[in-house]
Amino acid sequence: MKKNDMTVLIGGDAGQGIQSTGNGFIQSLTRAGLFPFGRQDYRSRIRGGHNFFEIRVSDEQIYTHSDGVDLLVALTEDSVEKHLEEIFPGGGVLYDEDFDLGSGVFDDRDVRPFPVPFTSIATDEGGAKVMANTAAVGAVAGLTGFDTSFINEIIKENFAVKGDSIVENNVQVAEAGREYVESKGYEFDYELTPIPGEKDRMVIDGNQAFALGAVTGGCNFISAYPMTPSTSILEWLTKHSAELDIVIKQPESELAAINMAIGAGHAGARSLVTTSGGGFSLMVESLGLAGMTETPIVIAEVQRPGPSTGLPTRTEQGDLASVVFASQGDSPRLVLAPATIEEAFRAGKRAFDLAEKYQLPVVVLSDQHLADSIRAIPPEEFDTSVEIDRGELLSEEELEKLEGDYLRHEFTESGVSPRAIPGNKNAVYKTTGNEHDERGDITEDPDLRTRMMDKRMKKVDTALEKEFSGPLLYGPENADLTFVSWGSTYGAVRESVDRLNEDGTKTNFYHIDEIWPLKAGKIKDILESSRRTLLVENNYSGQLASLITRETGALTPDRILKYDGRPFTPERILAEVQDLEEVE
Amino acid sequence: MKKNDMTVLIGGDAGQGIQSTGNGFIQSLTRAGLFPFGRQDYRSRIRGGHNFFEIRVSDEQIYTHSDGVDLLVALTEDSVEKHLEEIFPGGGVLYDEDFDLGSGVFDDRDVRPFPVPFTSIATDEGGAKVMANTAAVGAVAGLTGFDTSFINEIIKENFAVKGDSIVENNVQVAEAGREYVESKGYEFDYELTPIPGEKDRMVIDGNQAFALGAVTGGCNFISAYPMTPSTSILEWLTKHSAELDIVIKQPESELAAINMAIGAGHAGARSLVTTSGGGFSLMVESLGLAGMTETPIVIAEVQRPGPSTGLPTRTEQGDLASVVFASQGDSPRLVLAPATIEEAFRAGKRAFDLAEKYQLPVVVLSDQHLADSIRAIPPEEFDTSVEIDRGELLSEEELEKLEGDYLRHEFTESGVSPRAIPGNKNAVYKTTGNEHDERGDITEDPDLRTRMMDKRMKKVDTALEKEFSGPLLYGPENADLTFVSWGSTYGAVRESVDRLNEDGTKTNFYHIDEIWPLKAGKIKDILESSRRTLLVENNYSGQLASLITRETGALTPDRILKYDGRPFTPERILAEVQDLEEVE
Amino acid sequence: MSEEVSLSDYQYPTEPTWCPGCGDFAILRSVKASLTDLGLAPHESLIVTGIGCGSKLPHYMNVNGFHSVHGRPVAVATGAKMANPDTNVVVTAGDGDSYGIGGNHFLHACRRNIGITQIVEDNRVYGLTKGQYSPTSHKGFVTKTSPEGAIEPPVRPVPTALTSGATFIARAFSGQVKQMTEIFSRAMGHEGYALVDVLQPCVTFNPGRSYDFYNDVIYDIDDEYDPTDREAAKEKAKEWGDRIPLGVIYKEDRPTYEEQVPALSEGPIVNRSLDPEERSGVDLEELKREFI
Amino acid sequence: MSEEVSLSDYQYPTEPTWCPGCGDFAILRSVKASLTDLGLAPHESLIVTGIGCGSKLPHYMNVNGFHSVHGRPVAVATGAKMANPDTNVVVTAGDGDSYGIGGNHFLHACRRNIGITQIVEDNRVYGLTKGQYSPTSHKGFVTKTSPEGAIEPPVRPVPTALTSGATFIARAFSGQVKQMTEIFSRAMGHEGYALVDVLQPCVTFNPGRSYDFYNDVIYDIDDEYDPTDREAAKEKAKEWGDRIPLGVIYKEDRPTYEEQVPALSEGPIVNRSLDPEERSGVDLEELKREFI
Ligand SMILES: Cc1ncc(C[n+]2csc(CCOP(=O)(O)OP(=O)(O)O)c2C)c(N)n1
Ligand SMILES: Cc1ncc(C[n+]2csc(CCOP(=O)(O)OP(=O)(O)O)c2C)c(N)n1
Ligand code: SF4
Ligand code: SF4
Ligand SMILES: [Mg+2]
Ligand SMILES: [Mg+2]
Repeated sequence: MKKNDMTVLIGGDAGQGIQSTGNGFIQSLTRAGLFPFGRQDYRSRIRGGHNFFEIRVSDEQIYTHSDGVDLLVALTEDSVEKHLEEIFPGGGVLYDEDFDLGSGVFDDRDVRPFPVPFTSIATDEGGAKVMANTAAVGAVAGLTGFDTSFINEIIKENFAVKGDSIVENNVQVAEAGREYVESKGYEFDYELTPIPGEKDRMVIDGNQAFALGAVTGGCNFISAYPMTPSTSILEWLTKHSAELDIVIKQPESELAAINMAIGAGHAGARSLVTTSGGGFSLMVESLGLAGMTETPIVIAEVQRPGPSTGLPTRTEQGDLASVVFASQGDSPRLVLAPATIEEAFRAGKRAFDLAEKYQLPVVVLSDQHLADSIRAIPPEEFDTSVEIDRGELLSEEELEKLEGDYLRHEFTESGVSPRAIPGNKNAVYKTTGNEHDERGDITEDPDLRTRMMDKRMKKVDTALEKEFSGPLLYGPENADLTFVSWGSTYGAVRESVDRLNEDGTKTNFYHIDEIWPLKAGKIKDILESSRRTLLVENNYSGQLASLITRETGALTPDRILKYDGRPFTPERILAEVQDLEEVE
Repeated sequence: MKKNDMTVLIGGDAGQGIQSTGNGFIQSLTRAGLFPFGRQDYRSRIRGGHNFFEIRVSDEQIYTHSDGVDLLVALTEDSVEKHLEEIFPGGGVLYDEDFDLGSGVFDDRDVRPFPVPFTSIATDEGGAKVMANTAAVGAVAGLTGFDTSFINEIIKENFAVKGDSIVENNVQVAEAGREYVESKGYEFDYELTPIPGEKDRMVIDGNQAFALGAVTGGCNFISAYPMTPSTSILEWLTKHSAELDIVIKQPESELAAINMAIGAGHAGARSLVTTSGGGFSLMVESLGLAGMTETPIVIAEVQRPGPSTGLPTRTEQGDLASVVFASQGDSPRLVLAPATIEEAFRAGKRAFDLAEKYQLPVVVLSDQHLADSIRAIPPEEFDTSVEIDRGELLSEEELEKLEGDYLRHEFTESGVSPRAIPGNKNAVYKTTGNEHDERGDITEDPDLRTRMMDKRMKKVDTALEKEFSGPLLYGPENADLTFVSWGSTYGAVRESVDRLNEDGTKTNFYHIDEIWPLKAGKIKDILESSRRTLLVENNYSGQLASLITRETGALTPDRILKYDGRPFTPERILAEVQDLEEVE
Repeated sequence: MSEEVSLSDYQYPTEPTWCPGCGDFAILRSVKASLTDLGLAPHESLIVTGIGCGSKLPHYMNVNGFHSVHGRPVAVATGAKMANPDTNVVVTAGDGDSYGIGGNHFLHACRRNIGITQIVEDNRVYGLTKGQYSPTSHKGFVTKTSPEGAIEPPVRPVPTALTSGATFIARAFSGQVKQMTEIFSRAMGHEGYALVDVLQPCVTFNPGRSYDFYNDVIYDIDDEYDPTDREAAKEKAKEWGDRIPLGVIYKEDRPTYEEQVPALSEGPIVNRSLDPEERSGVDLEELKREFI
Repeated sequence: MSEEVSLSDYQYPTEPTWCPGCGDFAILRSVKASLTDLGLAPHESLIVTGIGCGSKLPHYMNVNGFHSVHGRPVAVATGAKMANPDTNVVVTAGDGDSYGIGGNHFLHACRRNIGITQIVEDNRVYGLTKGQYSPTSHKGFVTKTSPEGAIEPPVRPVPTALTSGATFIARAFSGQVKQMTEIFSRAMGHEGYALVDVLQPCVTFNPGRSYDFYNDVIYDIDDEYDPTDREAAKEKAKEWGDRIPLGVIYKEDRPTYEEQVPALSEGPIVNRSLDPEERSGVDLEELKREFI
């Protein structure tokens, strides 16, 4: 009997409510004190087409899904066919009794078929076919001995808006699903048991965490054009905009979005733009405008596989180079790359301070896997205490006392010029995307030009020195094998490290969450002191690896890459590690 | 007496015809068998504001201007003030007698003032003030003993469209300018003497050479939005479009421009887009579309200093990184970077073959200094014999014989799929910016995705192997000091090499004209076998140097950089070489 | 034009991924039918699309298709048409694509009179990104990005096209396939730029603008109506809300853009030699003399 | 509004770099005069510009200025206005910037009714890039990029704005500074989006559209004219060519965009706390409970 350690995969068609079913089940598991990791796999279509929701459950915090399925919940015939191969020996398939699966699908396989009349239960007990999903969740509870009270609790909360009878019907359907399975005496060697101890946990995904972080970080303006997989940031902030007094604008295009954000940032707002790679590509010219005019803005770029429209609903980390080097000329920016849901929150909270302190665009580079993955996380991990640092922003009093003309782009040691929000009578000023003097007037003077370039880029150096701390270590200080990665590969790498160390090897892992500029010195030290380094990236060319070589000269030939639009699992990484070792 | 070795600087206000005067004088010098190098220095304004045109003359081909002026031709009072410091001891100033220069400007200086009543001569002899420039050129001839017949010849050709009397008046004015100077007996230790031998030479700048190359390369479609310093490509091609049957479109924006070029490229045209950094930044999304759909297009990106609007009329090489890494995801492209006017022609001619053979976007990265510099070049250097290679383009006959469905994105060894122009009944097909299968239909399959990524990037590798030959050597094979550079720094570096070698050192120089992908192996060999390497770049961060490190791991700490919007001179480079040596 | 084209020539094995009941099915059907009616074989057209539900259309029929990026199909189509004016170039894209992010290309295509047909799958919502308001959404439309209802009055495609100089303007409805087919045929037959704004129900994200909703307000423009009468067209273009006219609203004869391009006077550039000397008769050695 | 503003408050030492005789000088004068007339001090406005000759305007006066990139000033201005609706936000940019590359922002600003004033320095040519045809160039205009004359019929700014939902539309002429000043004042006084298309002679690159040329065709709209009459405005908007009306062509009262944004109901967002709890009274710990 395996206890609190299994992967449930719910498969069905787009539009069948896979996502809300999965989410609800995750909430139930969380209430029971378990630790789920959930992720969605969906296509760029609205109805029909196979989607699935994968939930891995554990009794301690886990950061990744993993290969293989213990229990397949098939809401369509298709789902059986698509996922049968992935089921572990001894695993099971819950499916609708009425499916026409063809004869012998389960023959010669160590898989337990659990037919359940989902749809009949739904129509009989609930009165509506759409409740088949609920019957399925009830059946999962029945199979695993999971207490349906956790499920019913969530049903009550989630369906409350739909009225009491819907709530009641769903509860009945869930119970009937459980009862049916129990009555059949299906045997299944997995158990989901509550872990006692009353602790609140948040069930939250990467985009929501980023949005919550942005709110905490003082974001009060967002202009964004919808683009998968970034859209849920915009939608969550919109939902709360009236309540939180955040100005929200969905404009005509990404070109409008970033320029509106620049206008708002210039006017003194903490402005945010959310997008994905294609939208970011349209913003490239104005990224340089923000850099040149020293306007603080934050851009959340949630990556999906390119080039071009690519695979809109899938995951990749292929935009690093294009973001770091975007826009003509050498122009300043900072790039953060959260690896976990917790870090997504922190990046959201931190980005606005960085943008204002250094008066430049800050890009938060995330990806679909991080954006859409869900875990149960203690609320303390999301520190919503508000501490706003606007950097060298001149107060009314300081402006009052200003001697001489206000110089918007004043030369200073750090490169940062004291900033005035336009609208103060003591600081009437211009700025421009043309090269300019300290006042913000156009210049063609070669020396001024050189000094202005130095000043703008100096800010990036200052930020690197003062704000960035370098790669984050997981595992022992000294190791025989060192992984390096960034972004959402974190979970799979972390677990690979754990498993390797359990097997007696000495492995550690650095991940880089402050990704531009790189802490080159520290990274070089790590690479030089590592016996063996493996770079893990979800892209074709190893963009971080190449960036590291660019900045340090250190070659990073051992790269584990994947660019099929799907996230890594620990198994995939471990297999590649083994392959590499065999090659040697 | 210095013979055929001097720098003449013509200074005046924008709108005063500095450019055409300079051009005309260069043509005259060329007819006399001399070798001029001309460059313009102008601002982003239409009238007024100081501009100048610098002409360095030699009796052999020269590739660069150099510091210091031998003869200043001041068409405004301002010009005297602005350039007095630059004049070599023994040099002279030609200026209008009527200028109010203040007393004593020339005191305590080894500079010879040559006042000439330009304006009075122009009005008296020619009847119009605008001919003052012509009087000045005549005066230059008088001072240097240059035969005015060469000047008159050019006047006749250039003013022919304006009618005989204008021609005549100008000739009279030029002669009067010369006579005045001669009558004054001004002494000047410089001589411009014709070099006999009837040889035709073309007086052409980098943009014109590129345009001529594009025509020779089969370009038959151009969509471009005006942007300094690229506009003269568009304008030259437009001028000849009706005659050469080239479709020309100036559309509403750069977004329209590149997408029209893509549409035309897909339809079978050889399409060109011209722009500068800001416009290129707007094209970034569609660059990826061309890569994904395997559509051949050529983009001429003529750099100017960024970020943002920057210094619109000046020079820089700051867009390398942004062009190489532009657009979300790893996407294919080739980048050529001509260093000389001759190479600009060859890049224009070659780019279209590369684009069609490898079915991808080819960027030709030039810069203002190359675009606007003028030299006298033997016509043989511009090989206008037309050889079109469309690569694996299926002929009507081949399509006729096609068995089975046509697969636009067929997997092949080289990555290149045989291409059909749409419109043939045997090859009805789709393509898309979404990830797709061999037919061009959308796919979400992970294996197909991986193979399609491999296929697209494989083409780049194939091109690198088959088409690119690596850095070009100037100077001896073995050297104590090796320069590496790209683009328009060529001239200044080349002359630095010559001067250093004249001084007895052993110096050589590699320039990289095929800039992406880099011939990493060859470059690494060069760096490793060089005793000392100096990278010369006209940008802030040393973008080529960093790219080399990225690709080879070789560190390139010795960088001579300049980012004041002005081009290098040999003197500047030599001074930095000396500084670096002193540091050691 | 080829002989003997039949609807089956346009059949393609890929099943549309649209939601059951989506108005895009009817548009697909009409596009195929009108091409057939015009006697055009699949290789004689190029369908250029953007990104959105409707923009997937060419993947579901046998035709040359270029599925480009969001907002740019009109520009891609314009380039293709200029390179080869013999092709029947058709754009199909959503309202967000056409009037939102791509609004500028629409505006300039109208006055340019480039010979393409722009069919807008106007479901008045962003479908593929799962239901945000679009430029043609009605004021007050509640979506995930307009929880208090859309604030902006919608873009009015027909009046905008008219003001901007379009030479063919029509409105169709997914619920009236036969009429839509005819309109498409007339649009593609028109020399110059043609706009067809199609009222396309999005059953999933804009249920308020359903077949029923439209059935209550639409009417067919009668045969008496003269679309070449600009003043009448202005009046007709204004009609919206309670009564929405379907049919050809405006038609004008004006030289197309491509007709006026000198380099195209001897036929499509893509059918002529790439060798500039062969193509134009100009000797490049002579051309170089300009610089001597 | 501040007391006692005088024209000299707007003086600035930088000399304009425009060509002698350029119509932009008059526009600069009128902008300064109208701001003075409205009693606005320099810090109360923000002038956002694009790239072009006319877009250099804020560098020649004492005012808050944001000189952005080509085609985007309307978007930048919209963002600034939404962040701080108390500011008088004015865009000045060329015809290429406004109707060419920036056409989409223009279109959407009109219907959005965002409270900015867009002054278009409409010289009907690309000035700063030295004379290519622009979206408002007349058909047949010969330039370096249209050697056989521009093919496309020009964009018609006034009708386009009217169709697109602009609530204030006017035309001015650089040759009539007093009237232009009044028009600017009315435009800036208007609640909501205001377009002023200024006929601005470019003496260098469009000599055919000179002061003399315009003086022959312009006339002042008389006092009887009621700009709130939409039908009348449509007629007026059509006038072009032989007779070009100057003055306010259309005016409508409609809620501005910024008025309808819930988050702005308690004043400019930039005047309020950045601390979300202070600003909105929401307890973030409570907000987190949504996820529990
Ligand atoms: C540059 C860019 N921005 C955003 C997106 C995301 N996106 C895909 S489709 C779409 C809108 C779809 O709406 P519409 O054009 O009306 O087409 P529909 O799906 O309604 O048919 C958006 C915003 C994208 N693919 N590219
Ligand atoms: C993205 C981009 N494209 C092109 C340019 C080059 N450019 C600068 S000004 C201009 C056009 C100027 O015309 P207009 O907007 O009418 O202003 P004007 O100079 O006539 O006042 C262009 C194309 C640019 N700066 N940025
Ligand atoms: S979401 Fe709407 S437009 Fe898209 S396929 Fe479904 S019904 Fe059609
Ligand atoms: S080029 Fe034209 S618009 Fe520009 S400054 Fe000169 S006259 Fe004015
Ligand atoms: Mg839509
Ligand atoms: Mg203009």
